[in-house]
Order: sequence, then C-alpha cells, then structure tokens
Amino acid sequence: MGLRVDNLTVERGGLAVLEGVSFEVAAGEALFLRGPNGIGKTTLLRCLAGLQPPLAGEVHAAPDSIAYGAHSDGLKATLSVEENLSFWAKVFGQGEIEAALDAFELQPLRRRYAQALSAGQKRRLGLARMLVTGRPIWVLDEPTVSLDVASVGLFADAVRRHLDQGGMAVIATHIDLGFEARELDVSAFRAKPAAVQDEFDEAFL
Amino acid sequence: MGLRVDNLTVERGGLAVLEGVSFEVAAGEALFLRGPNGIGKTTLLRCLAGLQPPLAGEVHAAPDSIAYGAHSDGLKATLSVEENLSFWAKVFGQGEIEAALDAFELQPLRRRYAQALSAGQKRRLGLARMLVTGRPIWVLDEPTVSLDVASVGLFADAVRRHLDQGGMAVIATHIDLGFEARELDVSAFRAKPAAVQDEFDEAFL
Amino acid sequence: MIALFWRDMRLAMRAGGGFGLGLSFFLILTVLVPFGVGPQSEILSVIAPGILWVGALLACLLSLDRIFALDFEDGSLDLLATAPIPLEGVVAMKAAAHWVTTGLPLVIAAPVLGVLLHLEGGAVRWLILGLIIGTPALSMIGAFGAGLTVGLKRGGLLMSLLVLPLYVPTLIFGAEVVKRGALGMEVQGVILILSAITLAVWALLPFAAAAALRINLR
Amino acid sequence: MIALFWRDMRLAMRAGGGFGLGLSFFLILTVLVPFGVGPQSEILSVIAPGILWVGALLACLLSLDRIFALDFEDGSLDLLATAPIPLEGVVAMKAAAHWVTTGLPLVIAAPVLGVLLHLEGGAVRWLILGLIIGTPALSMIGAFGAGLTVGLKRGGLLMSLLVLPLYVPTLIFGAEVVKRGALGMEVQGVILILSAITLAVWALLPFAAAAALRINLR
Amino acid sequence: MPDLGKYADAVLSSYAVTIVLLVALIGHSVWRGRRVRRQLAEIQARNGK
Amino acid sequence: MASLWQYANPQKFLAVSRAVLPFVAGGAAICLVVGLVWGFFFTPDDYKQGSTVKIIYLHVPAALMAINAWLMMLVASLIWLVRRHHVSALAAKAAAPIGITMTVIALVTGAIWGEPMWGTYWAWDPRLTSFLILFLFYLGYSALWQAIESPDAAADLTSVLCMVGSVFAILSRYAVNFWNQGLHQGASLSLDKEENVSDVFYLPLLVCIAGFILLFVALVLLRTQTEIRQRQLKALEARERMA
Ligand code: HEM
Ligand SMILES: Nc1ncnc2c1ncn2[C@@H]1O[C@H](COP(=O)(O)OP(=O)(O)OP(=O)(O)O)[C@@H](O)[C@H]1O
Ligand SMILES: Nc1ncnc2c1ncn2[C@@H]1O[C@H](COP(=O)(O)OP(=O)(O)OP(=O)(O)O)[C@@H](O)[C@H]1O
Ligand SMILES: [Mg+2]
Ligand SMILES: [Mg+2]
Repeated sequence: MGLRVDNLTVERGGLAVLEGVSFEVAAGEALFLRGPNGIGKTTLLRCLAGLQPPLAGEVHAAPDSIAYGAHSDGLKATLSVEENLSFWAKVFGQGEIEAALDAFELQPLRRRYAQALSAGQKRRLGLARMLVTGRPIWVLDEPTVSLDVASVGLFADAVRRHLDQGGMAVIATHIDLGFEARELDVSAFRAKPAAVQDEFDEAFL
Repeated sequence: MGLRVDNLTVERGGLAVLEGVSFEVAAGEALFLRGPNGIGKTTLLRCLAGLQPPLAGEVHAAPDSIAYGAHSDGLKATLSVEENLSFWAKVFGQGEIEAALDAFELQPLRRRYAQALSAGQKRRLGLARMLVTGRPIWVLDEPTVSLDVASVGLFADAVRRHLDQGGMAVIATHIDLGFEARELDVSAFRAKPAAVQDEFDEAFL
Repeated sequence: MIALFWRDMRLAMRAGGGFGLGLSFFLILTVLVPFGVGPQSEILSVIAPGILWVGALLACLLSLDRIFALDFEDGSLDLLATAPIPLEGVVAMKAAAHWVTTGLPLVIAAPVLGVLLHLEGGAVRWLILGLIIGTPALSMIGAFGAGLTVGLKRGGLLMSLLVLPLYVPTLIFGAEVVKRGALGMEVQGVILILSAITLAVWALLPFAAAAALRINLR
Repeated sequence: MIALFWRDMRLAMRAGGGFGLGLSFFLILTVLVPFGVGPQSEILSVIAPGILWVGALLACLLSLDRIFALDFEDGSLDLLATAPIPLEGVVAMKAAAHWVTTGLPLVIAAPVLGVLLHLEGGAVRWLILGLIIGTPALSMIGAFGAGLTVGLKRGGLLMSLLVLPLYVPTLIFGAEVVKRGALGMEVQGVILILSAITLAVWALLPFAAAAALRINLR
Repeated sequence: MPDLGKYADAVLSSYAVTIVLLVALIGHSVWRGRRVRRQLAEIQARNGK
Repeated sequence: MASLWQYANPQKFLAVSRAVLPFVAGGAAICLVVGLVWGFFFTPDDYKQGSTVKIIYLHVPAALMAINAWLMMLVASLIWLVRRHHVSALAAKAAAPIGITMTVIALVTGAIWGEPMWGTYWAWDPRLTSFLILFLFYLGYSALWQAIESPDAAADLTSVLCMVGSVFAILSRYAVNFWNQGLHQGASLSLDKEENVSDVFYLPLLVCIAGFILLFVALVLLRTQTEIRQRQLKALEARERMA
C-alpha cells in the first residue's frame, strides 16, 4: 500500500498555508517537494507524519508506516553514536544497527559522543536513524543540509536501496540530491489569503 | 588591512585536526573553504573568530574586525525579527537595521516572532545579522543551509556588495553559492595522526 | 519502552553524577534551612518532616522542568511522538526514570538528613515509608506539568507555578504520616490515602500529560 | 550593553509573566511550608525569616540555571563572545536582569508573605532591607555557577550543588538581620557585612564567570 | 584489649568506620592505579612502543 | 641550577614519585600502626570523657587533613592557573577524593563522639557546621571534574571554582561563628601550653597526625601518577582513533 494525500489543507500559526494538496506515491517511488522558503513544506511534512492534524482533507497510509526525519536530528549529545542509534532501533522494535552504520560510514565514529561530531557527521547519524525504523514511507525535511558531496552520494544510495525494496520517500529539498524523482512544486497549492482557519472563526467573518 | 593566517594548527577535543594552515585574504576578496565533512572547517572558523585559541600559528587581523556566523543562528524564539536584529545592531554599535531587512527581504516578516519563521526565513535573519555588525571580515559557516534559490541569490548579492565596499569573507560551504571566489581545500592541511596535542602529551609520546 | 527508561537513566548518569547529585541537593537543602531558621534543635525537630517533604518537592521541580524540554529542543520528542510506542508510555517511562534518579536517592538519604534536622528516632521509619509511597506521585505530577509547558522557552518558573498546587495533597498527607508516626498516633489511614493518591496519579496523569504533549507538538 | 539588559528583560516577560512568575513562586512556597510544617503561628513566626530567605535562594536557582544555557544552545553566546562588549559586561548585565525579574519581586512581596507566615510587624522592615541588599549577591553568584556549568546538558542539579554552598554567608547574614531586627537588637554591623559581601561579589565574580564562560566556549 | 567501659560501642565503631574508609580509599587508589597502568601497557604494546 | 618546576614535567614527576612513594607509604604505615596501637591500647581513659578520648586519634588527624587537603588543592590550582603545569592540576584532582574521605571520617567520628559527650549525634555548632560546608565544597568540586569532558577545560574550571570556593569557605566559617556559638572543643594543639591536652594523649596524637600526613602524601603521589597515566592513555586512544 502506498501513500495518498487527498485535498489536504494544512495550517501553521492559525493560518492555512497550503490548501488542496493532493498527490500519490506508490511503492518504490520517491517524490521531491519543491517550493520557496516559507511556502509550507515543513508544515505539510509534519502533517503527513501525524504530528499535526490537517484542517481539511485526508492522508491515506497504512498505520505506523511513516518515519519522519526533521530539520533537527534528535540526537543526545551525551550518548555515543552507537547508543543514539540503537535507542531508536529498540524504540522501533528493530535489533540491528550495523547496516545503518555501514550505509552512512559511521563505523569509525561509533563510540564517539554525539556532541563531538561535526555538523555533517551529526546529519549522517540523523539519516542513519531512518534505516533502523524499518518503516516503508520516509518523510524527510531537507535531509542533505551540511552534507558534503560524498555523503550526499551515500544518502542517494540509501534512498535508492530503500525504493528498490518497495519503500517510498517524500523529500522536501532546495538542492540537488543526486538522483532523479518526480517533483511536486507546492507553491501551486499556496492558500489564498482569504482562507479561514476553522468554523469558529468563520462564524465571525 | 586584510586577514592573514600563518601556519595555524587548530584542535578539537584535544586532537589537532588541521595543521599548517596558511592563507591570506585581501580587502574586497572572498575565500571559500572546501573539504569533506568532519575535516575541521568549523573548528578553523571558530579559531579565526577568536572563540578558541590556536595550538600553534597566528591569525593576523585588525582587532574587532571579524564577524562570525555559525551553524546556528542565535535567534531568540520569543523576540520578533525586528527585535532580534536591532539587538545585535545595538550590541555592535550600529543604529540602522532597515538596509539589512531589505537585503534579505525580511520587511514583510519584521513583526513576526522568530519561532514563527520557517527554516529558510530563520536563516535569512541569521545572515541579515552580518550586515548590522558593520565589521569588514565575515566568517561564515555554511551560510546557505535551508535557503531556496532566490534567497541564495540575495545572499550572493549581499556578499558581493560587502566585497565591493572593501569587505572580506571567509565562507565554508559544500554547495554552490552563486558567485565565484578563490577556493581553498582544507583537506590538504589535515593533521597527521602523529600530531601531538600539546606540550604536555609531548612529554610522553 | 524499556529502552527509553534506560536511555533516560543513562543521560542522567552521563550528566555527571546521577544519584549523587540528587543526594547532594537534599543534603544542601537540609543544611541551608538551619542557617535560615536558626540552630535550636527543638524548632528544627518540629519542622523537620515538613522541610524534608518540601525539599523532595523542590528537587522534583529543579530536575523535572528539563525532562521533556531537552527532548523538545533537540527534536527527539517529535520523533518519539511518531514512534510505535504510545506517548502515554513515553510519559510513564520518563517519570519512572525521573523518580529513580530523584525520589529514590531522597528515600535513601532520609535517615541521615533526619539526624541533621534532629528528627526523633521513631519518626524516621515513617518518613521513609511516606517518601517511598509519595514521591512517585511527585514525579508523575511533575511530568504532567512539564508536558504542559514544554513548548515554552524558560518554562521553568511557569511550570513550578502550575505544579506546586498539585503537590499540595501529597505534601500534606506525606508530612502527616511523619507527624503522627512521631507522636505514636495511628497512621494506617493516612498511608492508605497517600497510596491511593499515588496510584490514581499514575493511572490517570499519563493520559493527560500525553494529551498535553500532543497539543504542544502540533 | 544596556541593549543586552533590555533584551533579557524582554525575554523574561515574553516567556509569560516575568515579575508575576517570581512573585507567584514565593507565594506558593510560603503557602506550602505551613502545609508541611503545620499551622501553629508561634513556630511559623520563628521560622519565617529563614523560610523567606531560603525561598529567595531557591527561586534564584530555579531561574538562573538557564540564563546562559539557552543562549549557549541557540548559539547566541558564541555571537556575544565575539561582539564588541566585554564578556564581563555580558555577565553583569545578565545577572542584573535576573535580579530585576527574581530578586526585586521578592522584595516587593515580602510584606505580604511575612504576614502569611506570622512574621512580627517590626521585623518586616528589616526583612525588606536585608533582601534589597542581599539578593543581588545571589543573582551574581548564581551567574557564576551558571557560567561554570553552561556547556553541560542537564547542568541544573550540578549547578545547585556548586552554588548553594556559596550562598551560605549571604543567607546567614540576611536571616540574622531579620532576627536581630525582630528582637530589637543592633543590626547595623550585620547590614554592613551583608553590603560588603554584595559589593565584593559584584566587583569580582563577573571576572570569574566570564573566565568560566570563555573556557566553556572553547 | 583495653576495657572501654560503657563507651565501647562508640570507640569501636569510630575505629571500624575509619579503618573501613581508609582501606576503601587506599584499595581504590591502588586498584585504579594498577588498572590504568595495565591499559596503558596494552595500548603502548599495540602501538609498538 | 635545577628549578622546582622541572618536576612539572610528567615523566620527571613519574620517575621521582615512583622512587619516593615506597618510603612515604612505609613511613605512613609505621606511624599509623604505632600511633593507633599506642593510642588505643596504652593510653588511660580521660577522667571526664572516659574511653571516648581514644577517638581523638582518628578525629583530629582526619579533621586536620581534611582542611589541609583543600589548602593543597588551592595551591595546586593556583599553580595551574598561573604556570599551566598539568601535573599540578592533576594533583589537585587526585587530592579531592582523599579530602572527601578525611572529611567524612572527621564528621562520622565526631558524630559518634557527640552521642556520649553532648547527647546528640549532630548539633549546629560552628566548627561542625563549617565542616559540613567544606564537605559540600568538596562534593561540588569533584562533581565538576567528573562532569566535564575536556581535561584542560575541567582543570581550568575546577581551579576557578576552587579559588572562589576557598574565599567563600572562609567567609562561611566567619558567618557561621556569628550565627551560633558552639559546644565544640577549643584548639588543643595551640602553642599555649595551658590549653593543651595532657602529654599522655598528646604524644600518640602527634604520631597519628604524622601518620595521616604521610598517608595523604603517599595517596596523592599514587593518585597523581594514575591521573597522569590516564591522561596519557586518553591521548593514545584518541590518536588511535584518528589513525
Ligand atoms: C560531627 C561532628 C564533628 C566535627 C565535624 C568535628 C570537627 C573537628 C574539627 C574540624 C577539628 C579541628 C581540628 C583543629 O582545628 O585542630 C576538631 C578537633 C577536635 N574535636 Fe571535633 N568535630 C566533631 C565532633 C566532636 C565531638 C563530638 C567531640 C568530643 C566531644 C570532638 C572533639 C574534638 C577534639 C577534642 C578536638 C581536638 C581539638 C583540637 O585539637 O583542636 N569533636 N573537630
Ligand atoms: N506561528 C506562526 N504564525 C504565523 N505564521 C507562521 C507561524 N509559524 C510558521 N508560520 C509561517 O508558516 C509558513 C510555512 O512554514 P514552513 O516551515 O512550513 O515553510 P517551509 O516550506 O518548510 O520553508 P523552508 O524551506 O524555509 O523550510 C511560513 O511562511 C512561516 O513564516
Ligand atoms: N570532542 C571531540 N573529540 C574528538 N573529536 C572531535 C570532537 N569534537 C569534534 N571532533 C572532530 O573534529 C573534527 C572537526 O570537526 P568540524 O566540526 O570542524 O568539521 P567540519 O569540517 O566543520 O565538518 P562539517 O562539514 O561536517 O561541518 C571532526 O572529525 C569531528 O568529528
Ligand atoms: Mg522547512
Ligand atoms: Mg562544520
């Protein structure tokens, strides 16, 4: 089963930012979300991940099938790379972290505390987390921030392998990720300024 | 007067990461620092900014001439864009924030709280801060993270204007910034593993 | 879920000390009170149960405000909320880890602190019993308060404000146990009430706290 | 530098409350103590000065631990350290802003709280005077402790451990002022000592705190 | 054994506590010293020094 | 002319301290055994305090060393801050646990002594109270050492804390005196012969004090060696990781 978004309206700070967003992602497919700063990509992704309810419309996906990777990596500075990763593996009921460490070349850093990583190394660890979730749909917000070219390559490989295994990915990005996928420019869905936020306010307007 | 770095050795976590770094930046010039993740760009920039002492070598620059822009923007979530910016303007003894707001198209957001900005808008505010420091040497760590193409353009314009007025910039980046400048790949200066951290350990090793 | 408990424990330890810090905080508080109040042992022994209980409460406050805040700031909380464990479980585990690092040390240190405040020998037993039963409630109530204030920068003081009134029943019955114990009165009833409070708090507040967290994440 | 003071003040207000929070914290503490200790007014009036002073101290702790930590986490501290104001000035301004939001409200609320704890009428005057003179020292000592622990996650409890012993002299002399005032004894000497402590602390500790901050930023 | 009279408990327990604490301190110092020395020897051997 | 500072070189320090340590440790053992056996078995009971005087052979040396250990840490911290000799920072770190143990011994033996003498384990006597405060300072000092990753930053910060703490410790002592007058014994080792305890107790006490001092020195040497090696170990490990 894939991911289908029907006529979604999402709000931030009490204002609709995107409305009427519809798209579909089938197994083995990736979708890039494009659009200028502040258009509402992060908001849309948070809504897909279930962190905030949509104002209207629906997200169709199997329950517990979405893994979310945010702007911030959720790393604990005083835990080692290994500990950080295996914590998330346990939370998601997976045993194995070696494959994830290998995929992002974190083996040499595995005993390092997260606070002793460089920006790009932190990001790699944040991305390795996706591999230990064991979930089919990845929802990623600007995943390659701070990554050098080689690491972007590692990321592209990881996504490609995930797709080959029937996984899906929805990725918001401004820059080139080193692989091809369908693109969706969300500026097309920008909410009209008149859009009202809920029935309560509607009663006034 | 420009910026000259002589044979600098910088350490992180008690280990030399880069050694023998030398370069010079003249008025009106920019320098891009390149190098893979974890090579030591951030460490080098922090040392230039005076936040950590070098293990060896020297940084020659006029006192109080360097403005540092870090990975994180140092924004206060509960202050508005305007308040954040004019705080830094006052700290650096400048009165005027309009030019900076204009340069990064922040005028429409000026009364917004920083916590209600998108990632790219936050970043733009972080960069606008450089304009209100009034300092000639900008030391920037991956300034265009999260920025869309249009905003990268704004940034490039701002740097170009700064250089035209005799300013300088040292910028660590992995991606294209939309303008040309001399590049320095710091991987050439990677510290040899045998490099000792300080005289104390030297006594043993 | 157990993984979460151990992670929190490990984080508490890493920050340097873990149990040790909790212990030292109580020690310091018990030392400070006589400085303010004066050294007369008659007065000290009267106020000892109350002071020790207020100390337990404050130690909770000092440590709990960051329990969700740190996870919120570094983004872990978003990720936990999308993980396949119920948010209620997250709250319960975090409260449990908090109790082990804050409430438990107090229970252990209570006899020594009792001596410093000239608590009568017989009352120490009741102090310990009361603390074992009552402090888990403090941790859970604190977790609820922390959940309510998690999005706010500098939520610390506001949280104290919300949480302290909720602590009142536990405090009253907890101190009452010691007082009655010291006077040789019947304590069973009070202990039952105290246990009931703790059980009810652990049964219900995780849901409230999780709801608060969900709203704050939105 | 003044800009920094106002920024900190504004941040304190924005977080919801500012002065109000400080006030309510004391209010709640003063309410809790009788719950723990019991309602007898003779005992309360004896311990009142001590409790109010200990409350001042704890309010400092609850609020100060984040003063540098927040700025550290969001990167402002790096930027402040490279700004053209001396780090000593930054420390002093932050401590000043902290005093205004935490110490000052206590001074204002003291008369009311004194009544709640049955403090004798004559002693209130001395309580206020002592607090005005003494609490600035608490803010500055706290800033020093916060500077020492700024790099550490969950530095809160460790900070209490470092700071509370440093509070001892201020606490003792501060409570002594009230006690002597209540008994009609001579207080001038004690007040002089208290002022000397505060002045010395403000003259010297900014340097120590700035040094600690520089080391932690390294 | 001298006659300690009614204070035997006090005197003996002070001696006991002191000796236990001192032995613990000395034991810990020696144990940790040995351990670190051993680890150092290992790592130096590994690095061929 | 060799200066004293050459011992700040870790290798030099290791060599010298290794040579000296057995003698110091042996001296400590002899003094402690002689002093304690003498004191415990061969001194009479005090007419007032009964057999509890025997506690003095533990209590007083421990109390003295608790204070002196802090003084030593203060001096070592100053040396570190001024001349940045790593050995001295590490010596301060090494001394802290010893100081804590001594403080605990003084507190516990004092408390046990207090029960028969004053009828209570604890009283808020100024001497006792300032000792408790000293204990808190020790706790904070070691907690700070443990909480910080980078060794140099830890040395710097703990040194600053030690200096500020010392000033406040003295201030507290003064404040505490002001606050309450005590039950505790006056100084018995003063030069004024009138006040001193009688010779029967005095001589074994001196031997015990010597034993505690030597023990302290031996432990500081041993633990400083360990700290130096630990530091060396860390450096090598880090280098291995880099390679
Ligand atoms: C927990 C409680 C106690 C603590 C922390 C404590 C602490 C100290 C300290 C710091 C000294 C000072 C050493 C010096 O300045 O020369 C000392 C000495 C002494 N203490 Fe205690 N003490 C305690 C209880 C007692 C008790 C209960 C007694 C006996 C009744 C006692 C008897 C003495 C004597 C006889 C000395 C030697 C006085 C001298 O040589 O200066 N102490 N104690
Ligand atoms: N509390 C709020 N009140 C009003 N507007 C808000 C609030 N929070 C966010 N916004 C606005 O909502 C819009 C959507 O933000 P979002 O973070 O989703 O953008 P984005 O597409 O992810 O941008 P970026 O590429 O910069 O990350 C932005 O214009 C932002 O300014
Ligand atoms: N406490 C520490 N102990 C050991 N190594 C550390 C510590 N802190 C950082 N490092 C290492 O120092 C190196 C330099 O880090 P730095 O942040 O300067 O890299 P960078 O070039 O900025 O990388 P990026 O492009 O990822 O931002 C990294 O390899 C990092 O892992
Ligand atoms: Mg975004
Ligand atoms: Mg970097």
